[in-house]
Amino acid sequence: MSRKSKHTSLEALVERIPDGSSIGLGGSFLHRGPFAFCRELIRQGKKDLEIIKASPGYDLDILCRAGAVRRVRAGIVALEGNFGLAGGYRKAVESGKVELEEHACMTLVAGLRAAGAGVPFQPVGGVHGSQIAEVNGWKKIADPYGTNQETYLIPAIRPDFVVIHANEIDATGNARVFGSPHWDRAMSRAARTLFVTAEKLVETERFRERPELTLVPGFMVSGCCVIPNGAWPGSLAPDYSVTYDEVQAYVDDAERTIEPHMSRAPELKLKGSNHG
Amino acid sequence: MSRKSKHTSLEALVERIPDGSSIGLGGSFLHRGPFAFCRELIRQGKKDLEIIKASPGYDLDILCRAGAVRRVRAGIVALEGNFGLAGGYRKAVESGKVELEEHACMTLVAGLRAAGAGVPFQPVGGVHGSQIAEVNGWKKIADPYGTNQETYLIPAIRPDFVVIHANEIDATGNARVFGSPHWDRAMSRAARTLFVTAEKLVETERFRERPELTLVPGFMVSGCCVIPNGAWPGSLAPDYSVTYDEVQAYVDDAERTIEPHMSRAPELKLKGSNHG
Amino acid sequence: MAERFTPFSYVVINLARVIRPDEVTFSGVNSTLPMLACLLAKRAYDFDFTWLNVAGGVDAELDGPVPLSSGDPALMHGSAAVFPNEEFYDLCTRGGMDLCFLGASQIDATGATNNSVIGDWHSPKVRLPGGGGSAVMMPTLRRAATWRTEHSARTLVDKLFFQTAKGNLQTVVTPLCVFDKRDGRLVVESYNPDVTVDQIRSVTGFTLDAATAKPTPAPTDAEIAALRSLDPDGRFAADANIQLPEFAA
Amino acid sequence: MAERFTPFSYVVINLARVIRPDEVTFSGVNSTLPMLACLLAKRAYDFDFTWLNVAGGVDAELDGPVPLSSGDPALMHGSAAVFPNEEFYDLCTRGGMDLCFLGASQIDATGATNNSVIGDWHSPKVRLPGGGGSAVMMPTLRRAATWRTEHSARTLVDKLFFQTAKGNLQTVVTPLCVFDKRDGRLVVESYNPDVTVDQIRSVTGFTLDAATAKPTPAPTDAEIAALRSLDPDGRFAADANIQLPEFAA
Repeated sequence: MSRKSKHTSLEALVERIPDGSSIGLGGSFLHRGPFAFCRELIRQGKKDLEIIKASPGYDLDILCRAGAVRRVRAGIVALEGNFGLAGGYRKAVESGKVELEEHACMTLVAGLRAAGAGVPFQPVGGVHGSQIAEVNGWKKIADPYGTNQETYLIPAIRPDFVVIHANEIDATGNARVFGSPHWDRAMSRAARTLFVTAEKLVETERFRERPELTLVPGFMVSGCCVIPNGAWPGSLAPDYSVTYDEVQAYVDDAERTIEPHMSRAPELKLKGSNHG
Repeated sequence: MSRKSKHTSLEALVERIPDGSSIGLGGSFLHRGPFAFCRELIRQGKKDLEIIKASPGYDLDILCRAGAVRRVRAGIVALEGNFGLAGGYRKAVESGKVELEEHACMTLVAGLRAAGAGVPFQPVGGVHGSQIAEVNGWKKIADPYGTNQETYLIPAIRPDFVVIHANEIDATGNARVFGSPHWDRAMSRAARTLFVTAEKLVETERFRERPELTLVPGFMVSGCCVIPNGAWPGSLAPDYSVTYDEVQAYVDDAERTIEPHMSRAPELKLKGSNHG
Repeated sequence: MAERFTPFSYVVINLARVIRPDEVTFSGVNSTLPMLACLLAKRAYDFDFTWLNVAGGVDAELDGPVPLSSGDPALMHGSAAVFPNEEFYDLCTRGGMDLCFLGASQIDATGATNNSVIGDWHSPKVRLPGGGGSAVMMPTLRRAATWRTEHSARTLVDKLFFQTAKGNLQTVVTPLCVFDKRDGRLVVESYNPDVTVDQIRSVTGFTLDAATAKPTPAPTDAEIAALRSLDPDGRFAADANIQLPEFAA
Repeated sequence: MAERFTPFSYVVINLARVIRPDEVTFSGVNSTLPMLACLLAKRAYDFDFTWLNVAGGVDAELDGPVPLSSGDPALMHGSAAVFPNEEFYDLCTRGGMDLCFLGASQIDATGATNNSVIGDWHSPKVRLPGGGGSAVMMPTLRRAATWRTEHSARTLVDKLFFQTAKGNLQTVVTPLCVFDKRDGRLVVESYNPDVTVDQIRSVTGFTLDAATAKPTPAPTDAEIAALRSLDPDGRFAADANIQLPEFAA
């Protein structure tokens, strides 16, 4: 793909996602998630999405509250900190509005790894004794090389789109993160189409000085945009921590509407500015 | 394991390797290989080693010339540059002294990945139509999830020892490399016992400043030592390039002995100094 | 005279006591008490161990207050490596994880756990967060420890609603006692000196084996001091809000 | 008047001509001529493409002479990412590699390759370097190109000693001609204007299909200039030492 004009606005990026798409999201719990991207999915009224993430929280919860989700593949869903269960998600599953494919985090990564390596399945350690295998219909096979070790195979998981939020990006889409990449390495390699939102734009020269830090080379990226505070109200180390008051306000409002929370989102300031 | 006293001398590190061990080697061709380590294996007269590396060259060749090798698992063996075939290796295989398990580089990595993930086998893309599958007795299975895609499974490869040569190490064994890690990530995770030789010792504080660059966390390392010019006569970017004259001298001497070459090895200066 | 346990310090300190020298120990998400236990062990015990956490830190050394979230990036501070999720799972499944702290909503007498649902999985009364890595880690780690702040017949049950994970769960810590798994069954190894074995039995959903139980040794000065340094204003204790049950007279 | 090919420039330039706009292209080890071809395409052609190399570089921009080894760390210079071996293999097997240059000792008419042995695999007359990634990449990439500096009945054979890899080999470049695979068989797409089809047939081990062959278009000024900039002192040309065969009169 051409390396020109990958940068666009958040709105334009989200417009490329059809209803019914499967979307893998980066980050973990309240940390470095593409949260502005998720809110824009809501603003554009996307429907019937399949959300794929080993450890979602705020992102999945708010999408469930907005009615944008049809299906979830996840290992553990929680708002974390002291916020307890993710109420929007919980209600959506309990009411049957959202179908859950329950994973054990690494089983989801195994599926992503299979997609990333172009194979139809991936073996995974453990799982023995878990009913998760039953509800998913996962198969196990005996080691064909004679160790007698039975091993579960997880089918490939290849999201239509993957969106990660990075610390830094350059003009051609090279992106890097600081601190833990969480699941973003496997996630980005499994994508059919990879989008990156990033906290800030930096010169390519900065990437050339330390290319080892580049998590995603630009040629893998189909579209990107710069969204300062794009992980709000979550954290993005080392720039900002979780805005606990805002998460609390979001949770407290659970019985009513997400509007007050949405109206405080920092990306609203970028609207129409075609940032990046 | 205790984080104390991992650092030792090259001699002491090599003394821990019994005859008959399988050893995975880091780097690729003439680049960032643990070549001083290999020469010390020769000095100590190790025998019947199994050498595991997707793309060995000088390391495997000199070990073959010294008669230290019984078996090889490799994907491509060459001295590279303009040195053509690896003569010592070639003769050892042609004469039947060394048994070859021929791989396709990524099949070897698949085996290492299986070991690194604690599963008995790993699927790999491709291989269809290659007689390598036949000579190795690799099995393929139909996708149990119905895509009809037949996939080869590679048995786990778990070296008794893995030795990589890093750019930098700290007192507790944290190690990092600059430029390509080559196969060292999969290799280091597959090891039963991991050794690191490194070009230089740096303060742990340097690792803390940019922990993303740490390829191997210290707790995974069982033994280490500092060997300046440890990749000689190969390259170690950004510090030094291939010493082509020396490689040429090594190759030209192929019909005779490796002694003249061995006598010029830079690690001889460290002997007895218990460096690091 | 030795200090007494509070319900909060009982859980944290007994989790810390599971940690052993030179081992690789992991604490995950939604795991405030194990996070405190690992930090306590680093400060109170005179031995080395490797502490991996879900934020990617390896032997992190905090430079400020302990974060509320056990997955906070603050837990990378002072780490000389990033060891992210994929890495610690691979380490576990290849046999390199000595001890993991893994949460559980329900635990049965065999040490199997449910983190998935209350009610039927397919039409849940309550959808719980899910087991995270437990189905993968529990069978592949050397030993796991879990904890419940509520010791009741709802949490320590005869029959799980759903078996999310089963494997090498070795230790369960509640405010009332410490369970150890022996011959495939949880038995009371020691109990909070503030309660009796009969009281524990009355609030446990499975048949209690306490034949060899002894009172838990009192907290040491070092343990108390370390916990105080980690929670100087009592915020974590207040948030955890651990109460002993009201036992029938 | 257009410049003429040398045997060396014929191979390098025709390898470069396989590269297409916006594609992902890979060059490997022991691949000096493809390395030169990728660098030539970057300099001579007015389009963008992604060049991955075995040293981990992504669109590397050399700041000095071209290295002797096609896996030299110099090929990381100017790269904004490190894309190491595991990554480019995964990219390939998941369908993200448009074009790879892969070496071959022997090629048959179906485009299958031998990099393993001369003689029997189990008791080889000559043990060759091995196929590197070709058995994995050849079936999973979109198209591969290979090259031989010797066009002979030993290299372009009716029957391989061993089938190291088989898959989507699309192009074979020799000093004499460019083969393209159509309907599963290599056919001569174009030939070096300095030789005739009959001459090519006389040194090819498999039955030659040259029904639609035309003379290869002459090198452009841009191609010649780029190659000169990459090999200013003719060292690569001298090392490659490519000769046209001596044909029977």
